[in-house]
Parts: sequence; structure tokens; C-alpha cells
Amino acid sequence: DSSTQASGNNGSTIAISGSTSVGPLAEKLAAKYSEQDNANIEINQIGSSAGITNAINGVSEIGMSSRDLKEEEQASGLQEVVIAYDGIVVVTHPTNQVKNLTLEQVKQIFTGEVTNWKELGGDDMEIVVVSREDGSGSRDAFQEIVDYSSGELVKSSIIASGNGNIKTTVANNKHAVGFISFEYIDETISTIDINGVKATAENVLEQNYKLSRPFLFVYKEGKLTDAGQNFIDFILSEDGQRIAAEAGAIPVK
Amino acid sequence: MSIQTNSVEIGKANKRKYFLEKVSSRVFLICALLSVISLLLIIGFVFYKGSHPFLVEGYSFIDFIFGTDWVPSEDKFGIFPMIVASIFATIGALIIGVPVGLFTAIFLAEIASKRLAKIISPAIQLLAGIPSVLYGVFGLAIIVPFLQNTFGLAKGQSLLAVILVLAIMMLPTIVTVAETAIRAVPNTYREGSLALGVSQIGTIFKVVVPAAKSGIMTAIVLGLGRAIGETMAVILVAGNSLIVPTSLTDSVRPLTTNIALEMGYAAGTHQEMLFATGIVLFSFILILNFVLAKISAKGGN
Amino acid sequence: MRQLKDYVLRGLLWLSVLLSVAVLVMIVGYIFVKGMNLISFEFIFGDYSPTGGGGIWPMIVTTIYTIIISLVIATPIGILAALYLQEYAKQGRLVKLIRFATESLTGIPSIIYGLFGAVFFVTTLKMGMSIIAASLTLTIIVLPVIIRTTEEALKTVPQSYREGSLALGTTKLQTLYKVILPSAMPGILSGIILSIGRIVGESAAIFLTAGTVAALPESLFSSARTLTVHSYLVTQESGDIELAAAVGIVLIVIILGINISATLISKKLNKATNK
Amino acid sequence: MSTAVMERSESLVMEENQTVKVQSQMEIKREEKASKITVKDLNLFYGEKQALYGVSLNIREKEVTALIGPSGCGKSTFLRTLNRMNDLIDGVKITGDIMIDRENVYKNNDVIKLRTKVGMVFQKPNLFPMSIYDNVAYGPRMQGIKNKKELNQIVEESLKGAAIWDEVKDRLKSSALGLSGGQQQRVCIARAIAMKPDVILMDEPTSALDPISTLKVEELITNMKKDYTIVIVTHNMQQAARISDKTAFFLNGEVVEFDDTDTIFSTPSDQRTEDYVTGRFG
Amino acid sequence: MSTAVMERSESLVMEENQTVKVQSQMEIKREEKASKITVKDLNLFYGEKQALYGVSLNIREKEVTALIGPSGCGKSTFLRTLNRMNDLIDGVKITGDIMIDRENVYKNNDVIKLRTKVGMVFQKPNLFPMSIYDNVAYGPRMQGIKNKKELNQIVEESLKGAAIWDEVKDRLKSSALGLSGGQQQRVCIARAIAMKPDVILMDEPTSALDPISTLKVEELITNMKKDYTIVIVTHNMQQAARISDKTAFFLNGEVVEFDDTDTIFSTPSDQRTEDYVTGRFG
Ligand SMILES: Nc1ncnc2c1ncn2[C@@H]1O[C@H](COP(=O)(O)OP(=O)(O)OP(=O)(O)O)[C@@H](O)[C@H]1O
Ligand SMILES: Nc1ncnc2c1ncn2[C@@H]1O[C@H](COP(=O)(O)OP(=O)(O)OP(=O)(O)O)[C@@H](O)[C@H]1O
Ligand SMILES: [Mg+2]
Ligand SMILES: [Mg+2]
Ligand SMILES: O=P([O-])([O-])[O-]
Repeated sequence: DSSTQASGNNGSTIAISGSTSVGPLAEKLAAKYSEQDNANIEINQIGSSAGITNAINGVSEIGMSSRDLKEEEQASGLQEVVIAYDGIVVVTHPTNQVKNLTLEQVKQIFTGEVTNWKELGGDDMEIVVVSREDGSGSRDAFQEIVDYSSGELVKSSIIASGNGNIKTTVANNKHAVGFISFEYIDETISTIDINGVKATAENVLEQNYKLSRPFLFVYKEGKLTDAGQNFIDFILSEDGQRIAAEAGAIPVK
Repeated sequence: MSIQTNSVEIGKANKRKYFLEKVSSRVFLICALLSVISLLLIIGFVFYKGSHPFLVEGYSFIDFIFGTDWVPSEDKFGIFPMIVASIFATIGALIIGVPVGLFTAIFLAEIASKRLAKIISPAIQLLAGIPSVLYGVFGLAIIVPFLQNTFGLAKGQSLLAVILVLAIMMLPTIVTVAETAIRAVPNTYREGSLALGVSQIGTIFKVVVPAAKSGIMTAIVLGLGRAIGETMAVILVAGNSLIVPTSLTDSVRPLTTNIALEMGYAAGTHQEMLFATGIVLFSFILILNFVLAKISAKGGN
Repeated sequence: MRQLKDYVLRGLLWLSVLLSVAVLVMIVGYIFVKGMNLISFEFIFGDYSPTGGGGIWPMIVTTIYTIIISLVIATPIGILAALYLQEYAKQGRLVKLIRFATESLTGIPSIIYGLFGAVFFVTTLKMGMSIIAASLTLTIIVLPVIIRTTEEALKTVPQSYREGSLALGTTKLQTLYKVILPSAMPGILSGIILSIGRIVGESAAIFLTAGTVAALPESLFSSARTLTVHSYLVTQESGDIELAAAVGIVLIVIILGINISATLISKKLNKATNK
Repeated sequence: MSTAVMERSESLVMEENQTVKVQSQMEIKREEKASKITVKDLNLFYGEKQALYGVSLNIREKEVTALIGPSGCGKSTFLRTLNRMNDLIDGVKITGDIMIDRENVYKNNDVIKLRTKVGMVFQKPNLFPMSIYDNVAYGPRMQGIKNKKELNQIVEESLKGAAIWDEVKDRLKSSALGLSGGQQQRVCIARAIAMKPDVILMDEPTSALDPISTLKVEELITNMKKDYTIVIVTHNMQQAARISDKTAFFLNGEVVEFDDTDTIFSTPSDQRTEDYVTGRFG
Repeated sequence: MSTAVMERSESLVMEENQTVKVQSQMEIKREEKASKITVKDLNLFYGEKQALYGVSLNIREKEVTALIGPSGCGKSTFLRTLNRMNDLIDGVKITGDIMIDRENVYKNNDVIKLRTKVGMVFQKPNLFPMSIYDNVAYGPRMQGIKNKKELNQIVEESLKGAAIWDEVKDRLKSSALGLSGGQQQRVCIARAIAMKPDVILMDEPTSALDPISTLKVEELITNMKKDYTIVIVTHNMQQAARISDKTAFFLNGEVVEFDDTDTIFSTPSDQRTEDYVTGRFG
């Protein structure tokens, strides 16, 4: 456990900060990794941008991002590694009759073309769209694949920050529809198949299920320590990827 | 000249006392200035970051203030809906939170038995320590569904929910500070009024409360600060929709929420625009404080 | 007419206090109902485990650290500043400016304090994400609360105490320390209690400056996670309301403990001065 | 102890009757004046500590009754039982009866009516932090008087009555707390007068006043006797002698002697009274 | 106006000289007593408002000087200039000189020494919210006296000196605010005495006291004269006559007349003084 070994190790601390969606996975990986190598890994979940900024100005060795790097960020010499993929699933209230949608229907919902569940074969009730905030990695990926822009998002949609808040919001409102990462699926919400395909890791890997996005580690070129490199190697190893899969993420290969 | 004679006349023991006196008053001054320095640093920081788009990148400040579209990924930055939402939310929270808080404080200080007050006051102070996230969760789990069901809405996330949560969050500050102020009013005032055959209620509202005015204003200012500065709870119950609210049941995105919601993922111009949102919020706070100061000065005469 | 007015006002007073108490009971009740199941010895004293089932001991320790450090810095500064404003300064421009500054500070959203702290303490002063950086940020957040409540408390101390003491040839400092501060103590204490609430309840300003490392902090320069940040992360990412509420219960108990000891201390002080 | 007092006050009644037989003209005058306040066997405790022991007094309408006695003997405490100001102090216990106009003050729960009827001026001036005008107009306003002219008139009359009008007429709107102690006390008197009460209780109302204002206030009291029943605590023997009809001498929470002022100051029946009043000076 | 006063005080000096020639024995006694406090052409303003006009006085060592005059005439204000208590009030402006022991009070910046030397008892009792003991021990403690025996002795002596020891000796450790007004004021006097000052200023110190305590305090003042210079504000003519050596009559912020107490009360040279002191009563 980290507190006891921390003082005794060879002094190499790997400071990692960034995305709150990558964070829990990174914590699990770090916990397993420090069992075999007595490295001290600090993980701070403070948002992708703050993590990237920290990686650029050296507050952290590694930044975690759930979104792609902006041009100016790449220009400042950042390297990126995909450590896993994250599947995104459309969710509704458990009582909702609608269980399957086409990608086109999803787009119609989120752009406000369809506003009542009855048009989709459900009960006669208004649709309440729940989306992530502008800049969120999940939202970027979701919009890109479903194919609408932020400007098209229906204006009255509820904006929730984080998977947990979307889940809580949807679980408490039978009108609602939103999207979250695979790893947060539980019985409080119901998942929607897209074009008849279930949201599972296998389906993502076989490219039958389209909604997914990469989890990134970023670091400044030449600033990665051996310890940091070892940790990344561990993540990309078979062991590491198995742990990622157990945590609900989708392995790189 | 006089200094020379003084140094002869002031005894050794007193010299030390005066020295201490001088040093301590300097130290006190420095402490007082610390808050000014912090404020200046923070203002400087926010302005430095927030003015960049307008001074360097050529964005129009007018469009920023009056624009109704906020789509950072498409380079649209208009915060008009949020300004309106902030104003409504603040006023609403004031209208509900201040009277309830003040009346509660008055009750505890003047009417409740000592025993009752000894139980309720600390309990209300306890409310001050509950993390705002939990207020948000409470709001999301109790207030939002309640509003949704009561008004038959598709969603309960709304201006009204924000107002209620903020009013609740103001309570501990207002009650605690106001109660202390009211208790400090000298008993002779109460006696003077009661002896004139004025009822207890009359005495409270005409003599005691006015005498505690300064403390009550502080209570309001601090409570308001809590309400304006609050983010985490509001994010959960506001809905954060980007529409100009026309009714209490519309979901809204106040300025603070906008900053907290997107800061984690914002970079470049987007981030600077969030700081610019901070500038607007800041001006909003300054104006409010100014107005409150005017009101309290007026009440003073 | 007057009687009616009295009845109405009295009714409103009762209504308000009932409302306040109802809200209190509902919130605390909700938190306890949601979170009580998770409370166990292991939950409170166990180490955190990212794979679930662990405890929150590191966060409890971190929370207590931040409370203590922030208060140790903010309380003396705040009280001394208030003393300056009330007892020393000529009520002129400077005082108005300082007062305006403190009032304005109370309204700034904590996320801005957090970002400021991240740039100023963490990066510029090279403290790194750490408990100390967070505590300094928190200090700025609670300073206005302490200054204003102390000022109010000082205002209520009768002028005759000051005169009585000074006329005995004591210095201002002695007067403040021996007579003024003791009789202003209850007011100051309620300001401190409010500040503790603010410190404990803060999340945004803390996770940007102390980070979210879920391990027992080794020193003040370690990054660490407070209870509130923990419940924030849990709510935000996994939506695990039970866990967030369980953390809330622990917080409530901690605050209750602090408030009770604060009252006891003030009673003791009062006994020392009054009896 | 308290029984001793009872006996004494009974014997006083007897003496009085004898006097009456002699001075018939006096008697008629007296009879007109009904008993306004009757106090019977009053005991008062501050928590454990007893401050009044079996006090019995009979205060007549439209007379001035003076309460004298050394510091701490319970004069203020007694005075404050008459308008139930002691209700405000925690842990005060009272036994015995006080009747004002045949109504038992402690059985009837309308304290507001009681205090409207029984005005009070305190030992330390206790003006509100408002303007002078608002202080005096406070009571009438709370009674529902809104008419500006009427209020102006009440304020002016009351301030004149308290011999302070000339000093403050030009700054009625400025804060009352800026006045000197003596000025403040006179405004307090004005504030009480403004309520036009039946009974006025005064707790050393002139102890902070200079002789000239004191004289004015004493004249005022003597004038007010026509309309009001006045109970006044004073340390000033001369004052008691000058303005009061009856005097009660308090000692250690007991009434040692209660009689016509003349009698108390010329031929008191109790040695302690004599000792006290002949330490005459001041 | 102030010149008028100056002239008068000059003429007083002349008169005095004449008297001296006659009464040579008196003179010797007087000469022993050096001038302790010399006030020259003192003006005081509360902001715009002038409260003292060209006050000039000469207060002698080990004498009691009484200040009399109607309410609001500036007695308290004047008294508070002597130990610079007016420094605490914002916007107070002072011109003129006050010399104590040949030191200019307003030029020398050692207010602590000044106030240690010049003790004060206020018009309203202003005890601290501490025990009776702590109130009296407060000053000595602040001077650095820590020895318990020494403190006990100081407290006992001072309380005895203020004629309150017997009443409080059993509850020295209980709050001073539980005492009656008169008791509180005497503890205030004890608190001042505890500092063993040179000069004691008293602002109506007995206005809240009963005659017996007043008598005790007056005796005390007369005794203290041996060691202290005392300046006392009083509304009580008799008191002034009884205990003071010199009396100053204030009116509207001016000193109308300052002379031997006997002279002031028997043959005042100013009509206004005569008017005031022959409204004699109380
Ligand atoms: N609130 C109180 N609690 C406890 N004891 C009290 C309280 N008020 C007064 N006493 C005590 O009761 C006794 C009577 O006090 P009271 O004030 O009536 O005296 P008084 O005759 O008015 O004296 P004075 O002439 O000094 O005003 C005193 O011994 C006093 O210490
Ligand atoms: N702080 C103040 N600000 C403005 N005016 C004041 C202040 N204190 C006193 N005064 C005014 O100065 C004048 C002198 O007041 P002072 O208190 O010296 O009178 P006094 O002779 O002591 O009267 P009293 O016998 O009633 O105590 C009064 O007119 C009073 O209103
Ligand atoms: Mg009394
Ligand atoms: Mg005075
Ligand atoms: O992973 P996100 O929080 O950026 O959606």
C-alpha cells in the first residue's frame, strides 16, 4: 500500500494528473503496478486540460487526457500514447420502453428533431436530452461519431459534468436520455443498442459498435523518466491491458 | 525636537510598551492589507487571462456580453443567457434566503428558550460544513424530482431549483452571523422599549433589529457571497442549458457554473473566455456590494 | 391592527425557524439514510483502494490537516486585520478599501480561487500540488469571513470597556488582549466555525491546488485528497451517491466534534473572564 | 423578618386612623385618593438569592411615593416588579400579590397594557440608537399614531415637559446618543411622558442631572402629580422630602418603614430609619 | 468670550494677592502646595462643534478641585482632557496647553505614564466583564505585578478604601456585573485607587450612590487629599462645598469663575455663579 512503501522507495515518484474519466482506470493500473515495482505513483484527477497544462509546464510528468490534443498543445512538444479505449453508451431511465435506436435516430434526438419518445416507439412523453459539457472528451467523440456539431445540440438540453452526474440525472428522470462510459453502467439506468448492436467491449473491438474514444497519456518530449516509461510499458503489456479490460475499458489491441 | 525630549522622558518600561504598540499596529495593518493584496492578485490574474481575447485576439466584448450563443468548439462566445440567469438566481436566493435566515436568527436570539436555541443554533452551523456537492446531490435527488412532479415538468432542473438550493446554502451563514449580532444588542434597549408597553415583537423589529443593523448587513453580504460563489451544488440542479430564462422552471446556466463546468477541459481561447466570464461575474459582485453598501449607509441615517 | 401584525410576524418567525429546521433535518436525514449502510470500522480507518471496498482514512487525515493549517494561518491574520480596521484605523479611505476588498472576496467562486491558487501557489511559488498550497488558497477564501465576523464582534464591545482600561494607563495592546478580545470571543468563534464549514465544504479550490492523490500525505508538500474532494469525484464520475453520502456522514461527525469543542473552549474562556 | 414588617405596617395603619380622627379636613382629601397600587407580602428571588422579603405597601392614586434606602437594598428591584420588568431576567421568582387598579399584575397576562399604563424611567439613560425625535415618538408610533402633526405635538410637549426642549429643538433629527448623560436622561423622561401613562416609575431619574435640570424635573413631577401616580427611587433625601407625599425606607430587601414623608423625616418610628435619614446631607 | 475669561482669572490672581497680604498664615500653607496642573487657554472641538472655550485653570497639589455647572456645559469634556481620554474620540481637536508637573500633556507622548499618574472614575460605572477581584487587580497586573500576595493586598486595600470591601469580600471571584449600580461604581473607584495614582479625576463618582456610601466615599476623598490631587465633577453643591478646596463653575464651555470653594459659595464675583449656586438645594 502506497503510504508505507512511499517513504522507502528509491525516490522515484511518478506524478500524473488530468482527466477524471481516465483517472479511475489509471489508479487501478497504478495500484497493480506498485505491487510488483515499488514505484510511488501520484494520480490527480483534475480534468484533461489542467493535466495537459501540468504536463507542459512540468508540474506533472504525465498528463491524462480523454480528448485529442489541440494544435497549440501539440506544438509545445507533447507526445501522446493511447493506453486504452473507452466505449460510450446511450442510456435512459430503466422504465423507458425504447431499447434500440439507429445512429440517425440518436442524432435526431440530440439535435432536437425528435422531441417525443412516442415517435421512437416509446410512451407519449417529452424527451429530455442530457449531454456533457463542451470540451469533454466523451462529448467530442460522441458528436463526431453520431455526426452533429455542438451548435446543433438541442438548446434546452441539460448539461451535466462527468459520467456520474449524467447517470444520476438520467436515473432520476424517466424522460431523460444521455451517454456515459461503459465502465459506469449499472442497474439504475438502461442501455440502448445502436443499430441492433449491444454496447459491449467485444462489439467495439470487432468494430460493430461505433461509439468509442481513446484514453491518452501525454508527456513532454524528453521529460519522461525511466520510471514513467516503465509504467507506460506495463500498461501496454498484456497484464496491463487485462487490468484495463477488467476495469471496464477496452484494450488497445 | 519633541522626539528628543520624549526619549528622555519616556521610562524604560513604557518605551518597550510603545515599541510593542508601534510594531503591533504595523503588523495589524499588514494583516489587513493582505486581503487587499489577495484581491488585487486575484483580480489581476483574472483580468490578465480574461482580457486577452479582446485585447489581442480581436473578439468583441459587446458580442461577448450580449451574444446568446455559447459554443466554444465553434468559436462562439456569448454569455447573455448566463448573465440573466445569474441575476435572477441571485435575486431569487436573496428574496427567499434573507428573510428566512434573518427570521430564524431573530427567533433563535429573541424568542426561543435558551435550551431550544442551544440545540438549533449549532445544528444550523452544522449546515455550513456540509460540502456543497452534497447539497447538489440532495437537490438533485429531492428538490429536482419534487419540482418536476409538483409542476408536471419534463425536467426539474431549473432556475427555481437553483434558487432553492442557494437559499438553503445561505442559511447557515446568515443565521449564525445575524444571531450573534442580535444577541449583542444591549438589554437596555429591550427594557426601554418594553417599559413603554411595546410588545415583544414590536420591540424586536423596531429597536433590536435596527440596533443590530450593521451585523445583519454583514450576514447578508457573507451569505450572498456564499450564494454567488457557489458552483458545485448549482451545477447539479441548474440543468446548465444555454437559454435565456423566461420562467422559473427553465433550466439555466449561471456564470459561475459556466466557469466550473468547462474549466476542466477548456484550453486556449475557450479557457480565456471562461476567465472573461469571471471578469463579468466579478463586476457583478462589485456592483452588488456597492449597492448593499449604499443601502446600509442609507439605513444608518 | 397592531396585534394582528404582531401575530403575523410571530407566525412568520415560527414558520422560518420551522423551515430552517425542516431543511436541516431533511438534508442530514437524507445523507444518513443514503450513506449509513457503508459506515464501518474498515470504511473509516481503512486505506483507500481504487478497486473498491477500501476506506477513507487518508482523506480524513488530509481534511484535518487542511482545517488546521488554514485556520492556523487565517485566524490570526483575520483577527489582527479586524483589530486594525476597528481599533486602529481612522475610518477613512484605506479602511473603506480594505472592507470593500474583503467583501468582494467573499463572492468570488471557489473555482477561481482554485485556478488562482494553481497558478500562484502551485506553479509560481513552486509549492507543487500540495496540502500547503491548498491551505493557503483556503486561507484567502475564509479570511473575509473571519475579518467581517470579528469586526462585528468588536463593534459590540462597549466603548466604556476601552475607556476604563486605557484610563488605567494600559496600552492599547493590553486593552485589546485582556478586555476587548475576551468579550468579543463568542462572535469571533462563530466566524471561525463558519470558516471551518467553508474549508470543509470546499472542493473546486482544493482539487486544483492539492490534487486528488488518495494516499496518506507524507508531508505538507504532498498532494492529497480531502473528504469533500472525494465525495465530489465520486459523485461526478461514478455517480455513487451512497459513497458520497457516507463520506458526508463522516464529515458531519467531524464538524460536530469541532463545533462542540469550540463551544467548550469558549465556555472555558468565559469562565476564566466572567467568574 | 417579614412578619416583623407586616406587624409594623399594620401598626402604621392604626396610627394613620388615629391621625385621621384628629385632622378631618386632611382626611377628606386623602379619601378621594383611592389606592392605586397594593402590594402584599412580596418576595423576590434572583435564583437562590432573595432580594425582597415580604414587602407590603399601599400606593395611592395621584401621589408621589418615594423609595429610599442604601445601595443594594432592593429599591430598583421592587420598582421593577410593578411593571414586571423583572420578567426579563432569567431565574427571577416572585411570590405575593401586586394589585394595580384592583387587577393582579402577576395574574393578568396583558403585560403590554400594564406597561402602557405604568411608564418607567431607568437609572441609566437608555435611549435607542435613533434620532431624538424618533426616540420620543417611538412609543406613540407603536401605539398606532401616524399623523405627523399629532406626533410633532406629542414630541414637543413631552420634551418641554422634561425640560429639554430648548436644548434639543434644533437637532431633533440627530442621534440621541450624541447627547450628554444628563441630556439623555431627560429625553428618557420625555419618552416616558409621551405615552401619557397612569403611573410613572422613576429609578433615580435625576441622579445624572445638574441642579437646574433637577429642579425642573422636580417641578415637573410635582405638576404631574395632578394626573399621574408616581413612584420614585432616590438617594437624595432632600428630594424625597421635597416632592413626595409618602416615603418607604428599604433596608436589606425589607420595608422598614412606610409612612407620610413628613413623618418619616421628622418623627420616624424605627430607629434604623432615623439613623438613615439623619445622616442627612446631600 | 475667551478673553473675558482670561481677564477674570487674571483679576482673580490679583484679588488673591491682596488676600495674601492680609492672611499671612494661610499663605504659607498655600505656598507649600505647588501647582500640579496648569491649564492655559484650552479650546476643544468635537468636529465643528466647540465644547470648551479658552479654559484656564490652576489646580494645586493635594487639593480637591470641584467642577460644577449645568448639564452639557463641558465638565466631563474638560476632565477628560486632563488624562487625554478625548484622544479616543474621532475628530476631537484641542488647542492650548495643559501642564501636569510642568510637563505638557499634549506635547509629551507618553500617554501611558500620564494615565498611570492620572487615574479616572467615570460617570457611568464601567467595570469589565470579569470577576470583582480581576477588575481591581487589572491595572496592577498590567503594570507587571504578578505576586499573588501583593495583588491580594492591593485588592483588599483598594476595596476597603472604596467602602465596598464588606459587601463583596465573600464574592470576589464572581462577576462584577452582578452588582447593583452603586456597588459597581464603588468597585470602579477601587479599581482606580489600586493604581496608586498622583491625580484622580472623578466624573460624578457618587451620582449613583446612596447617602451612606456617598458619605464614605466623601470621607475617603478627604482622606486621600493627603496623598492625591483630586479633580471631581459633581452636580451636588453641598458635596462640592463639603469636600473641595477650590471650585470652578462652568457654563457653556467656559469657566465663569474659579476660586476658593468658600468664596464661590458665599461671595461669588459673577452674577451667573451666584444664580447657579443659590438655586441651592439637594
Ligand atoms: N440580575 C441580578 N441577579 C442577581 N442579583 C441581583 C441582580 N440585580 C440585583 N441583584 C442584587 O439584588 C440586590 C438589590 O439590588 P437593587 O439593584 O434592587 O438595589 P438598589 O437598591 O436599586 O441599589 P442602588 O441604589 O445601588 O441602585 C443587590 O444585592 C444586588 O446585588
Ligand atoms: N462625542 C461627542 N460628540 C459631539 N458632541 C459631544 C460629544 N460628547 C459631548 N458632546 C457635547 O459637548 C457638550 C459638553 O458635554 P459634556 O459631556 O462634557 O457635558 P457635562 O457638563 O459633563 O454634562 P453632564 O452633567 O450632563 O454630564 C454637550 O453639549 C454635549 O452634547
Ligand atoms: Mg438601583
Ligand atoms: Mg458629564
Ligand atoms: O472523459 P471526459 O470527462 O472528458 O468526457
